[in-house]
Amino acid sequence: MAKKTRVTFAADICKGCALCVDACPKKIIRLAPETLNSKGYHPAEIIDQQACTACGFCFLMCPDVCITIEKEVN
Amino acid sequence: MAKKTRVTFAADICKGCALCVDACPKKIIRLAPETLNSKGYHPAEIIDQQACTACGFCFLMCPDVCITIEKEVN
Amino acid sequence: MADKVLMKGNEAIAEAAIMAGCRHFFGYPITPQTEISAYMAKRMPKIGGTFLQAESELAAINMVYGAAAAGARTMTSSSSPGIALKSEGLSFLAACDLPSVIVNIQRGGPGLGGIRPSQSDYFHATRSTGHGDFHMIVLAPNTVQEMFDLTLEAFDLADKYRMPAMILGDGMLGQVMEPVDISRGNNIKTYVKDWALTGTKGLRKRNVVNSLYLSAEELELLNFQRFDKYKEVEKIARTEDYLLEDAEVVVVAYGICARIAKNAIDTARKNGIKAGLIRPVTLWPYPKHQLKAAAEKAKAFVVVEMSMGQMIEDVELSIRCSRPVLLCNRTGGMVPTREAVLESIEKAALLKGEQNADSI
Amino acid sequence: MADKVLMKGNEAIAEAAIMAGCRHFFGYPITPQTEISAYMAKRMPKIGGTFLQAESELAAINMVYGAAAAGARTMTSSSSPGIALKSEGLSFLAACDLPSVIVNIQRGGPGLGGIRPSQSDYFHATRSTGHGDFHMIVLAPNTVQEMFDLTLEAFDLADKYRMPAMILGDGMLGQVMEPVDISRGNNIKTYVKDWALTGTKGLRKRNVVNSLYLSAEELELLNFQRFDKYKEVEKIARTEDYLLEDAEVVVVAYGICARIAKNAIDTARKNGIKAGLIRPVTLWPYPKHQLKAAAEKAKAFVVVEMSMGQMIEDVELSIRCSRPVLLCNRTGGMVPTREAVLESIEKAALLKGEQNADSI
Amino acid sequence: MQIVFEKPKALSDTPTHYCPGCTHGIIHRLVAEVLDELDITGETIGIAPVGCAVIHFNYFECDVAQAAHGRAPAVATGLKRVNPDNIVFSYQGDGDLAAIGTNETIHAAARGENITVIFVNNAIYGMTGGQMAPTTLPGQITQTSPYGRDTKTAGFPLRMCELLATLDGTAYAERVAVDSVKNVLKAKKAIKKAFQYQIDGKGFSIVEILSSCPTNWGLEPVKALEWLRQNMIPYYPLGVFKDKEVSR
Amino acid sequence: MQIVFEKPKALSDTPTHYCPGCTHGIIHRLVAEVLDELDITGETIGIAPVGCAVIHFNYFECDVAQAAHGRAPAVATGLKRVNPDNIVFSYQGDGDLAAIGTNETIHAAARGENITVIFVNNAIYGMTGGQMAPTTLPGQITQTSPYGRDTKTAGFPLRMCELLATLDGTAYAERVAVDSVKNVLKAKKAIKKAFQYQIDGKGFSIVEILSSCPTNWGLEPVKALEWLRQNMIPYYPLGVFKDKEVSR
Amino acid sequence: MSQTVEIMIAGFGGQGVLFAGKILAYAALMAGKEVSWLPSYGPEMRGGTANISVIISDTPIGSPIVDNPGVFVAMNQPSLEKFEEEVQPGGLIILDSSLIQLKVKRHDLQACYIPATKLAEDNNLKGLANMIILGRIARETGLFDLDTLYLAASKSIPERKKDLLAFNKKAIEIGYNY
Amino acid sequence: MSQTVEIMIAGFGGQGVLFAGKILAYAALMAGKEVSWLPSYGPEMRGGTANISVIISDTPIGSPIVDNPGVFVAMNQPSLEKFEEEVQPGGLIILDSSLIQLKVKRHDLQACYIPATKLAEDNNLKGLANMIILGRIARETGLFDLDTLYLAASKSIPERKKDLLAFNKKAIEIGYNY
Ligand SMILES: Cc1ncc(C[n+]2csc(CCOP(=O)(O)OP(=O)(O)O)c2C)c(N)n1
Ligand SMILES: Cc1ncc(C[n+]2csc(CCOP(=O)(O)OP(=O)(O)O)c2C)c(N)n1
Ligand code: SF4
Ligand code: SF4
Ligand code: SF4
Ligand code: SF4
Ligand code: SF4
Ligand code: SF4
Ligand SMILES: [Mg+2]
Ligand SMILES: [Mg+2]
Repeated sequence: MAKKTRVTFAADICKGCALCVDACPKKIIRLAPETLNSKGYHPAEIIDQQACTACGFCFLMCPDVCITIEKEVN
Repeated sequence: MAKKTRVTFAADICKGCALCVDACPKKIIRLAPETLNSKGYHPAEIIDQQACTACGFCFLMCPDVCITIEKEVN
Repeated sequence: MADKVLMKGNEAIAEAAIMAGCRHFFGYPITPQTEISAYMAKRMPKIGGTFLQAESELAAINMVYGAAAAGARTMTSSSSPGIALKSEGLSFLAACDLPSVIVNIQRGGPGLGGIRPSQSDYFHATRSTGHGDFHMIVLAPNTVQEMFDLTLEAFDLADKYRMPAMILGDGMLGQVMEPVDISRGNNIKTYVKDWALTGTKGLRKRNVVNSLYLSAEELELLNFQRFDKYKEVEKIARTEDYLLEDAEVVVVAYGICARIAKNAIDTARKNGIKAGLIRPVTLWPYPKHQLKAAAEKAKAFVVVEMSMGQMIEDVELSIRCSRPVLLCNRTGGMVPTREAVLESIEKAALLKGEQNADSI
Repeated sequence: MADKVLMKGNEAIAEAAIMAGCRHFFGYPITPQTEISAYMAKRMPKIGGTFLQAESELAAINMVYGAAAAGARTMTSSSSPGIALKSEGLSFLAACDLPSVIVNIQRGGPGLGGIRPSQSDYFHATRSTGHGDFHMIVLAPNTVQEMFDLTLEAFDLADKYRMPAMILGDGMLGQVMEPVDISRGNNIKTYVKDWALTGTKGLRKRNVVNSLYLSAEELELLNFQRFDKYKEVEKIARTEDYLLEDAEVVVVAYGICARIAKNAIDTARKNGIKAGLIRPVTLWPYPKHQLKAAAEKAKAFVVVEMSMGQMIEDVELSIRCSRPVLLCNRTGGMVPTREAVLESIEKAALLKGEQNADSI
Repeated sequence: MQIVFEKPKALSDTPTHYCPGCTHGIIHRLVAEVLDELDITGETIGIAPVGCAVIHFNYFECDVAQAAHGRAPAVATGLKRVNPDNIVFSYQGDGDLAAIGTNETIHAAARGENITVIFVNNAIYGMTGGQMAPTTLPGQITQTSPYGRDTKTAGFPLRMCELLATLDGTAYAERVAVDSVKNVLKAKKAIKKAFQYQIDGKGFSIVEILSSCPTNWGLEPVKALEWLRQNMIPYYPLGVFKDKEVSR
Repeated sequence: MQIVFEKPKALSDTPTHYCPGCTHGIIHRLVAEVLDELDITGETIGIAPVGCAVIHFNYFECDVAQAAHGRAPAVATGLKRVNPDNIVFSYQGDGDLAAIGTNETIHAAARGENITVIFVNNAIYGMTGGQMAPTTLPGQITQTSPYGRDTKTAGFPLRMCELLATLDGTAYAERVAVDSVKNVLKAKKAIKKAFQYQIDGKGFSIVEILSSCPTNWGLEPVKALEWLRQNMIPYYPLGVFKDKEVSR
Repeated sequence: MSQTVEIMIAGFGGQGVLFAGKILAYAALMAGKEVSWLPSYGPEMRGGTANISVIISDTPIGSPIVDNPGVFVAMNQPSLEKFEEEVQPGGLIILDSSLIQLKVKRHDLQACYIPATKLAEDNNLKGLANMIILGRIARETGLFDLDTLYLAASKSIPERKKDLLAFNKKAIEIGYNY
Repeated sequence: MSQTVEIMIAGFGGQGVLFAGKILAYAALMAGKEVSWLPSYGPEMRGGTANISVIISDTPIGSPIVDNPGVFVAMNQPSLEKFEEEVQPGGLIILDSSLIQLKVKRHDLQACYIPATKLAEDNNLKGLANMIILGRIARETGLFDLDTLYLAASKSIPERKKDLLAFNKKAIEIGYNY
């Protein structure tokens, strides 16, 4: 079974640019359709943490460094 | 027999740089040792017009365009 | 009224330049005057003109030098730091008596500063736009209509007197949109420029545009002659006056400050203070005679400007320090409020009218 | 006397800079100040310093900006057109409160002008060295000894007040050779610069050197604070006086003109005219109080300068236009003669001492 | 669980002012990661340009000098000459570096000035609202090329890496892009190498990074990266143009 | 007898102010001969630089604008844009063109500005009394490199033709020398070609001419040409670096 | 007596406040009035707030700066918070109640709540909340009738976007009649 | 009474007038006097004329400019023509009679002719006419003795040219004793 992972978004800093959405090979990120952050953006959120491999693609493409990725060790 | 030629130096403009002296393949130009022009230079002069072929080398190297070269037309 | 169009101040300048026959504009982007370039970029290709975004302000002013030397009506435009970069070039334009129009839509400084409106390049425009002894004509619009009108006039004066002319605006005047009557732009004078570099065509002696004189005697003579010309140019000095006739407190302000001052003067009048306004329209030549005349009746002066106090020197010199002069100023992009101007007027109204010799 | 060495003015500046601890010089050649670069090029490599011939005056002033930001004593030097090119950079230095020394060995302008001595960058140095509201300290030597002394002082003042300081000389002062006592250069103060960019080493918060403020409020506050500091700096204003005590005609002149004026004053005294001299040593801050005090006793002033009349404005403002002021000037590289100064003194002696209100 | 990807330490917590999807942000992160990995933040001095990155001193946790438009390489020279042990890098846009600052760029390179230049090429003047840059592509529409850049009047784009590679003082010049994960990783490698070259005293190093400006290109961020890929990369080929220690 | 060599008409009778043996004079003559031969003096506008050639308007019989130091290509651009039918050439030294004016040079070339640049490279600042130029050779002694140009601190010379050849707007770039009769003849050919390219509207053309400065090199004129041959030519190889009509 | 109305519209960068102001200005121009239109400007607008000051008057306008608007429109909450205190007593505040949860605190002026953004979305006029507000301004102030606004809108919309005119008109009408 | 001597030496660019002036200045410095040395400067010197103004005084020197020299040396004809009229009445003109055919026209001053260039060539001291003149100045004016001049010369000559000092001394001596 795949290792446990966690992707956290700093929703307040997120600008809803969707670069992470586009970058995720698992297509498990979306811009929260109902939420607006204090800057008026729909922040990114993960919709299927299980499927996440912690590959880091979303992190690598995020211009606002609002993503933190954790992974179970060994 | 070689064609007649004439090399004229505008002695007043000449700065005695000797580039023509150096360029002449016939080595028939010198800086007049006794003459000083109004600017204080020893101007160039030709010492053997007969030997001149009107090759133009002196003209081509003269930075002050003080040389005029004539040649007999046949 | 029917003929008026809504335009930003920056656009009015650009349109006026085009109507004045300027077909060669050289710019470099900088806030808050980018609309001028944008306008030119749109229009010039359609009318066979040149819009060229130069690699820098330095290149732009030297392209203007070339185009002016060729006899064309030409313009460049920038804002404070970019104008500072043109200092050497402006000195060259003046030294070669080349007609040209320069626009400075001022922003707060020093350094990179900010992008909000300012008038802190007054000294640079009127005193030392570059090295050496010279002047430019400096015109100070205070409405979008005047951005248009004075740009037309700048081209005319530049050609007439063979010297650079500057439009000295600020970020607010550049950005504000107001109705403009552009019909005046259809009536343009032209000047013969037999000194221009267009090629001798073998028909005349070569023309030379040059400012190097290794003989100090010669250079001095030229400077003296140019300053004689400036004496002539001094005649164009002009103001717009408002309620000046009986004014005891005279506000002196140019550009956007003059409009704020008008509002304050209206209120002051309501409050029983005889306040009036002198708005210099030409900053060089400075309307010193007009100010002097006003000093005869006035008790005190208030200078309103968006700088640490620059035009105030011209006011004091014009009135020969004969009346107290208060400074009501903001800097760094801040704009004086009507209330602050009113307060200064009220303070001035209390003054005796005798020059306080210690006020410096 | 035994310790004196013969030096050109330009060399004296360079040697003083080195003795003041300047190890970073950035220049670009221009007559009549090339000796400064030449001197630096010779000496710096021997003492572990940097002489760098920049690609342009713009690059040079911005290298100075970098070196000053790093906390070093640093200098650049040029002549009029080159100084005009530094306008933007100088504004940045002032805006970031960066201590630095700039030398302007003036030559005749405008434009390329000539290479003969001039004082026509007075306005540029004292009024608007660039865009925006700011000042530099401006020191005006009149002997080679002072070229040395004031350069030492410029480094000290720049560090003390955290601002750029300029040595305003002219081609003649740069080229003249006179004996100089350099022993003073051995006694140098240093200043702690905890604001300098040297790397945080992880031990402090980052230092930032910056002049951009998108908030106009913030920029205004900084400008006000800087001008408060300038009020402090005004205390260093100073003059050298000569026969001023009982002077009825006060000659005001700086730099080489002051020396010519001294000769003329000697002659005037012989001819029975009570003439004296005020020589401003600091041009900014201007010694206005000293002039004001002199105006109380004097009947008339004569300003001698090598420009179309620039410092004269400071004289008039300082004395609040209370006395007639005559201008004795040359321009474009010409130098006033003793005879011309004497003539002006004689003319001034005939004036009533009342300000002729129409003299503007 | 262990953190595998997180904000580098050399980056402050201040949220950036960049537009949504602007890749200036990615480039900032890459530079910060390199500072972290080389452990040089404490020795580093950054130069902020005039351009959208003008206030990058709010983001990088090192000393920073803001420089006049285009003069960053001259400012860097001044800083480096005073303290050669500091690591000095300038971060410049295409207007800053390749228009007004061309001269300073070329001469810093020619001198082999031991500094690092991070050159963000987004083919436009971002900060002033989208005017033509020296690197704007032929036909590209901007505020000052409203009918598309016409090479007849506005000339041709500059390829700075190619230009700088001709100079003896340039030790390292590489062009990268941040349009994809793969390219972002390559970009980071290049940036790291450039800093390493400086640490090793090898001479002038520059990394040109093709970057997006969704706002002034008028494209959604994802589309902007596509546009970059399809239009900029063919014109500005990626790769190493110079890699050779400067021999004095 | 018939005159076979004489002063070209495009050159005035005014004696030049150049030092004895300074090859600025030869280059003047070549340009004038080309103007004569192409019969374009009446359409030509020259730009005088700041440098020893600053008053060349006393010598060339065409209209002339004296330009601020380094800005000749910008001035040329202004002139050419107003009257595209004029033939516009700038005449610039190495300090003027390759130091303070590098930016204007590069961007005029990048724009493919249809002008001709006569670039006189004498590896020194002549007019100001012999300071180091960007083209001063490594080790060469000048007033500001009194121990010889040290590439560690003063960097490396610029090879302008090589640099400009990388630009799409450059139509023609050739380096020649005037140290010998043979090279003088080649130089003239190059100059003529450059003007012809402008006449044909092909784009930016530049001829770099290796020239001597006997005064500031401290050498007799003849020795100076030898020095040029032995030192400059190896560093600045002669030849054509670009020859290709600019395609817009 | 001459009348002068000082209007300020404030919101996020993309909400079209500058454009709404421009139509107002055109309407005033066509009505033969003096008018000035002054935007906040510059890079800091990016992602931040934008506002526009419009002055409409029977007599020449002094300063184009509006420090104390008679009519104030808030299209987002920060704007309301920033400017509420500055509105003239007896003035008018219009706010987009679909984006702003707060109520106007002051009682010395008139407050008007209109869910402009929601209205726009509901009517398939996404992005035209600004036009809805515009209609409302006209109605509340009585400055212009609908026809003048339509004309002004058609003057303000660039040629290549003329097909959008109908939507704009519809939005204006919705606001006017809300 | 304090004494001030104003000296001008003028000639062609290469004749070493600046250097001659420098030695004078050093001599004055060593004699405990105030001194200033002011060259004409700049590119137009090239091939043209150069001149040097030296003022030697017991009191601080005002202007370093010499408009009316008390002692004037002409090392070529153009210089004589240019400056003769400016020399102070009662002053001294020294000229190199091997290069200047003209005579001094004025009668209100002292004229001294010395064939310096020829003397130099005859004594194998080519290029040291300036030093010969220097010796003559010292003798004619009585300003310095030979030893002071020698010392000043050795101070003025750069280290790497010290081997030429003897020639310089010899030339000075020739001029002094001519
Ligand atoms: C001397 C000067 N000229 C012009 C400007 C205006 N200006 C600010 S940023 C900029 C260009 C920014 O473009 P770029 O360097 O490409 O950076 P980007 O914003 O695209 O990252 C300009 C021209 C200025 N501040 N100073
Ligand atoms: C703005 C400015 N900077 C510097 C100078 C001084 N200056 C005059 S000529 C020159 C350089 C000349 O060298 P180069 O261009 O190589 O021409 P050359 O004399 O060697 O032919 C310089 C730096 C100036 N006149 N203006
Ligand atoms: S770490 Fe990889 S898989 Fe997980 S959300 Fe991010 S991009 Fe998708
Ligand atoms: S890439 Fe970053 S800023 Fe953009 S949507 Fe994803 S988390 Fe938000
Ligand atoms: S023409 Fe030829 S042969 Fe005759 S003098 Fe000249 S170089 Fe010599
Ligand atoms: S080359 Fe010309 S200037 Fe030189 S010596 Fe010969 S003729 Fe005279
Ligand atoms: S304007 Fe362009 S470059 Fe600037 S922050 Fe926005 S997207 Fe980025
Ligand atoms: S200084 Fe050099 S380049 Fe200038 S004229 Fe003399 S020899 Fe020629
Ligand atoms: Mg960019
Ligand atoms: Mg040169």
